[in-house]
Amino acid sequence: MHFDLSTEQRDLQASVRAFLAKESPTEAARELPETEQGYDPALWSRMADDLGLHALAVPEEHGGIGASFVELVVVLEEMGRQLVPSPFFSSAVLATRALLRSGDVDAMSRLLPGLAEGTTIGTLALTEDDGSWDLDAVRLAAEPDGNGWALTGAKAFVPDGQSAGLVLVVARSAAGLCLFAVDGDAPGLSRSALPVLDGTRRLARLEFDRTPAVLVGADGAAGPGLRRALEDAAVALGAEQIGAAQRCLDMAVGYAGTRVAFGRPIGSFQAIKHKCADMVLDIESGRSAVWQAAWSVSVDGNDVPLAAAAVQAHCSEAYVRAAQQNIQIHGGIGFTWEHDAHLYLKRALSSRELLGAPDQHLLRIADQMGL
Amino acid sequence: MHFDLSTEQRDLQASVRAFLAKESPTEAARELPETEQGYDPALWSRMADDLGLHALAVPEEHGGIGASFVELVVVLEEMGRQLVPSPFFSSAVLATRALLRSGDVDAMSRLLPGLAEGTTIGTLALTEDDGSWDLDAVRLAAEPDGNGWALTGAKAFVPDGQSAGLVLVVARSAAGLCLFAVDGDAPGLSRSALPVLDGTRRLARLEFDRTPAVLVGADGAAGPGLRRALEDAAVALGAEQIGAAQRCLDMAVGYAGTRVAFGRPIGSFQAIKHKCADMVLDIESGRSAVWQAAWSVSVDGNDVPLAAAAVQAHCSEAYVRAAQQNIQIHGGIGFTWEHDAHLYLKRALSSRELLGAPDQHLLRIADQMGL
Amino acid sequence: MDLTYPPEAEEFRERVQRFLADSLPEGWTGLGALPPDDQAEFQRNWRQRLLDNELLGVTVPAEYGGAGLTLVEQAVLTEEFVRVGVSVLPHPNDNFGFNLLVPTLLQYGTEKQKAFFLPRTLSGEIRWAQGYSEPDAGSDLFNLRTRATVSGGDLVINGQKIWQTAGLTANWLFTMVRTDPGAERAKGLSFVLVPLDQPGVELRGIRNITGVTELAEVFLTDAVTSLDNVLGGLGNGARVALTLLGFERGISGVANAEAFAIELRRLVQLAHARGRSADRDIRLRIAHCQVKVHTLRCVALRALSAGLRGGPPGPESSLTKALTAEYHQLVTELAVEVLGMAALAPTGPGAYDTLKAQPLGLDSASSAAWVEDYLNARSRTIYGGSSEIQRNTIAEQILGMPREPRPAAAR
Amino acid sequence: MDLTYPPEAEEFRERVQRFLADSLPEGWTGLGALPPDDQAEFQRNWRQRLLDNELLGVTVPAEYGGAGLTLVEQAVLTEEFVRVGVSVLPHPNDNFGFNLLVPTLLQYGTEKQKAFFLPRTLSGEIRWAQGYSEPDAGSDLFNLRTRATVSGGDLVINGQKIWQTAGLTANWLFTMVRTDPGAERAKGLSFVLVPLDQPGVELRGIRNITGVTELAEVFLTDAVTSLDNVLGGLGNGARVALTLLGFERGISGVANAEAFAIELRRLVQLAHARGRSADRDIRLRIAHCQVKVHTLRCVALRALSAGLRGGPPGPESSLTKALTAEYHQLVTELAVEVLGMAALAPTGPGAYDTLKAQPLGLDSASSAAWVEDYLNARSRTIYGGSSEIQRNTIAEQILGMPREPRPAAAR
Repeated sequence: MHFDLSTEQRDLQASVRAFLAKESPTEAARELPETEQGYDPALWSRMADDLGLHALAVPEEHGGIGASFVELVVVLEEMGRQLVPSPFFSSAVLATRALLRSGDVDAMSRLLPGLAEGTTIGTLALTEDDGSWDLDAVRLAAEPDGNGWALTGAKAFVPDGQSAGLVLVVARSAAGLCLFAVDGDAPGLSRSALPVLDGTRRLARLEFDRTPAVLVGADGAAGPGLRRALEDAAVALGAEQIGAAQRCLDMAVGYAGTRVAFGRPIGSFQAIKHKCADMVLDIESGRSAVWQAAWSVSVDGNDVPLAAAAVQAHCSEAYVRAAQQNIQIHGGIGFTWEHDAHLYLKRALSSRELLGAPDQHLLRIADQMGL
Repeated sequence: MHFDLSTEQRDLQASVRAFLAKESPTEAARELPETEQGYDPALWSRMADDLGLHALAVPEEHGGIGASFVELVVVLEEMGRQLVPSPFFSSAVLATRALLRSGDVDAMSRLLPGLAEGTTIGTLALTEDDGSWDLDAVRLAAEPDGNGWALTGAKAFVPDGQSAGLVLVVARSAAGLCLFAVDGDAPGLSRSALPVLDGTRRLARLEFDRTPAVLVGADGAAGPGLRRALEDAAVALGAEQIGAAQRCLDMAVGYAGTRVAFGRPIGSFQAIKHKCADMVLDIESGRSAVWQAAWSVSVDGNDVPLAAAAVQAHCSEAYVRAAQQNIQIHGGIGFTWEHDAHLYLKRALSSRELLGAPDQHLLRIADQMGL
Repeated sequence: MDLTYPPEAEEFRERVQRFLADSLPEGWTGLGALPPDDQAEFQRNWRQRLLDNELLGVTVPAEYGGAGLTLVEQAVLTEEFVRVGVSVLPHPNDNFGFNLLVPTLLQYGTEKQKAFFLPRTLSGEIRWAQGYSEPDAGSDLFNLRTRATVSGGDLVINGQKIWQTAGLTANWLFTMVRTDPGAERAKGLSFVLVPLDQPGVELRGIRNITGVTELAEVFLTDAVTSLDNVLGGLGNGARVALTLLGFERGISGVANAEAFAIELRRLVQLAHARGRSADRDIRLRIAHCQVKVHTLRCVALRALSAGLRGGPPGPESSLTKALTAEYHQLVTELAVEVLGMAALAPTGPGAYDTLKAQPLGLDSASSAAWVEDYLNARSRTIYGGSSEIQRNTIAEQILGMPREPRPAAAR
Repeated sequence: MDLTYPPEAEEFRERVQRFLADSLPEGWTGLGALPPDDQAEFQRNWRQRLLDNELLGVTVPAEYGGAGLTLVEQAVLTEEFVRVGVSVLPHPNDNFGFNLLVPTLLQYGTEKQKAFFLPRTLSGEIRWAQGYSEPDAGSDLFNLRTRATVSGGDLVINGQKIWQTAGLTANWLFTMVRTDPGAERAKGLSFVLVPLDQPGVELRGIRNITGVTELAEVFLTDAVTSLDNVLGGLGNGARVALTLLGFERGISGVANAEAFAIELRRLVQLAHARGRSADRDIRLRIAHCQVKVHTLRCVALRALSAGLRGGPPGPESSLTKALTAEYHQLVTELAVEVLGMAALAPTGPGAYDTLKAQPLGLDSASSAAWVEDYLNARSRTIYGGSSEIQRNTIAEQILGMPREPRPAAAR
């Protein structure tokens, strides 16, 4: 039993942290959203080429490094901390895990190497106009078309849907739920960027009009694999959230230690101190749960459905609370555009809804409890 | 516009407070529940004879004093503060208001004078074994029997049901919901005291076996009057709750001002101070809402359904929170049997459920909001 | 106990209702329903119409150009205006002028000050900003560094003020400065009125959390104001400022409650539209908001009633401030949750007001407005005395709990 | 990262499972299902059986009569016992002996102390109570008045200790006393073991919130203990006590999580029985409790894993303490709400344990147990360091936030 990062994982953590602090300062989270692409392609390539982050948790036979899911989670915590505006989550988590869990070895051989190298940006298009992450809510229609398939309908709120070269689309055929690979430039696919609250996470609306698509996995059998992929993603997102919440806490503690009011640093007042202690309770609980779930994913543990839902239910709220309290502790300055605090709050809101709001995860847990 | 107690109402408040502080010290709330009757009949008579409290809000034509509902609420706040173990709420509120709202002048003439004089203890038997305060949940059966009626079934959690001489029973006839007057000693009525969490509020289970009963109001038409009576009672109970919550706050502030830790009175620490400030926010909101609702009841305002439900939704939680925080602020001593704090907590729990838990009142408000 | 308005107030209500019926265009559904581009012009015209009909700043005495009405008539007017979705104070700086400075002027101003400032505040010639905070004095209100020295008949001011809402459209500042550098903290402060249109004053905009330049900071470098513009006398600034904070916190409660009720109806519509209105938890949470609005209205009415009987506002205003601020965070958080994913891609017209609930008429489906309201609500527990400071005030001034001990000198 | 138990621990688990299968009667459904009148006798016999099988206090080294097992084996044993609803520490005083004093003895005790106290704690001859608090020193742990003076080979103790859980069944007390009256606060304290069965000691019961005499206070009037019974040396009491508090807070996390999971299943049954299991708000709140229990288990496992690698427990134990205490308030409040009116007339068997979740087997319909659990849970955020103190510790010791300034002398 060793419930902690290994020495190698600590090294990975330290090197990613140092790299991102230098290469993706929080100004990037403020400036890149104003650009057309919304992320830094040069940084994207360096993350892939120099650090091999995209390939980390991809098996070696598909062009990856073959590290465990725990390593991926270590990286995501650092990305969350630094608020890196990047399609990394969409590509290296959503798309990559959807492929890995599809059971379609052919599709993996074809598509994973590009994702692992970072030459392809992938994403998963699941939610539609109602914003539901429930697989049962998927309506987009898939119909056989010659040797392949054609998709018709719309997806909304697709993370990085505008820039992805590979869109994995969840659709419904006569046989049931299916996963399809669609080229970002496919005919009959029109993509429009949505105005976003959180500029570090681009969203797009995708309209499909008899768009050619390649089936991944068996016709009508995508449900179980997608569910597992979404569980994996829930754990990875939890890591991002905890990293970001930790940064909020660090900012708050730092400010409270230097800001003086009534002749004392405000951090010496219990009202501030106890808020920060509450953040510690939230964050340490969350980090423990994320690590446990990541390990469980890495060994295909039975408790992943509970562990992943618990991670999202907990970390989503923990991060929102931390981001809100960080602003409160900073006072007026924390409410300004120039301060980073609001960037973390907006990301907290977008992360809370991504993959389903906490109540959706809680209801899933209630089902598991026999309620 | 004068949103405050009048000089006369302040005088009433002061005299009731002084009377109860002397005649019903909190030791009574500890000792009387151990007695068979559970209340002090001598005090009961003095409250009626010397102060006229039972008669206060009863119209003069029915043997009362004819003061407004606001005066009754002033008295109840003091009873809550002093935690008086007494069937006052059952008799002077539940039974009295049920009669007053029944529209049955005959029944009022017959029954109100005894309640107003305090020579009869009355109560309202509504809830059954499922504990629901919803009138639709009433199942107890009423059947015509000769010139009168006979009741068969059971009522549970009847406040002071054991000692009441007059039990107003909500039952269901072929025509619908009815109110009946039943003598406490009626044949076919067996009463058993229930073990109680809150010794200051006795509860009983009543079994009716073809028990003779006198119809109050018209057959099947009791619903609207009962709803109004329950709204009145909700406001009165809110006053009790606010009085008791205020006492919890007073105890906590008093203790925090004298208890020293780390070289300072603990009341100088923000953790304690802010808890007390939260109690003030709860209590002042609640008191304002209770007074507003009491005034609205007194003028038959249109907003009574909302105001009464809001009073219960708010004051129930406010009192429970105050009672809990009072224990927390007192530390170890607040957790002992010898300290009064737990008496207030147990009363807070029993008051929260009486007339329906907060969620029931909130759902009623949601209905009114068009939700 | 009598919660009805007096007959003369009800007569006034009828007059207001007639005025509204006469003044508003056919099919009017509230300022919130106007296209955003049309709102500014409507507000300019509306202010003029109010002025022309003696319905602006109604509590200003007649001798200073006002209507000379009472607090209760002001409350009636506010209720009626909020209900149909028009502004009582149409210009962004009117709030600071009429809700904060005017009552303070009436209480502490000299005859000359009142005669000069009141008519010009009414006409809009003078547009006020507040100047409580400094970069190193937010919650610690009296820890001021801005100094003023007497020079002939003038005060010469040096320092910096920050967090002026609507500062960029103001041309006068009411603020506190240290006029006696030897005195400790609250002593030696003076409350002064400073013209902003002078060489010694520089105003810079500050963008807020939504990216809107709604705030400003003021740099004072040998800025000058006449000694005649000291309110309440040299060295009495702390007393004047505390009174003013009391006015800020007490006066708008009833109107807030009315606006919150309108907002809540909008939330009910949103819940229906998002398919959440049958969820028991959402029903409970919205009803809980309704309870909060109801109790807030009761607290505010009680304060209004106390105000009618005279006397300056006391520490009770901390109650309204904390309740209002925290309620608005609660309800906007709930709205964002009801929006779900739709909150992440905001559409529709944005918020018109940044410091309060949006006016009647706003489309409930406008996710942009809900999201901005959520973000703007974060500041409500900070500005004008944070929720932590309000709780200190409640504990120490209402409950008489012991103050924080003075720290011993560092060792 | 590896969350599996090592193979030797899994072997031990099998041994424990065999032992349980052999030891428990046919149809055993947990201690909670035994008629209350039979529980005391069962526990006496059970303790003896554990002792006979070297399954009591398993981490006590073999040379002192224990099984000499590791922390991980203790965790495994605890998990298995909780799962089938039997006690790891059947006597009320065992908790204080084995969870608190034994680890402290092993770290600070002399050979002679260990040889004397460990076997007698195992046998039950010595039954421990803790003595942290005094009437004027609750949260302020080191503000002690109880004094001890050296007299020959003895310490003579005068003072009062309070809040001894199971104090009336104890015959030894571990406690802190002031042995150097000149030294300030934490200095000059010593950690001593005091026999209670002597003329200088008077024990009085204290009834708790449910009316049960579960607590005691101890009056020490020239009470005597040998100087040999000082742990860690004279004047080192504060260090010893802080270590011990760390043990208290860290060790039982995994077992607590397991017990909470059992309790939550009981709550699910209750929700079904009360017709609340389809209410979305109740479903959300119960699931929220499940998330809390899950995260608590993860935090505890991480602490256990750190403990396996050695080193005394640090301030992290404040996390477990606060999380556990506040969770148990949350879940018992929810249970009382689910009970509704039934909570007001409690029936069924009451609580067996006052400081933790009830053992497996308790009837979910027993409203008496739920209500007692709710009431007892009120004390969890008070004893052993209140939630406020835990947050101070977290902020100051984990985050390094500034301490409260020392108050200046009163003026």
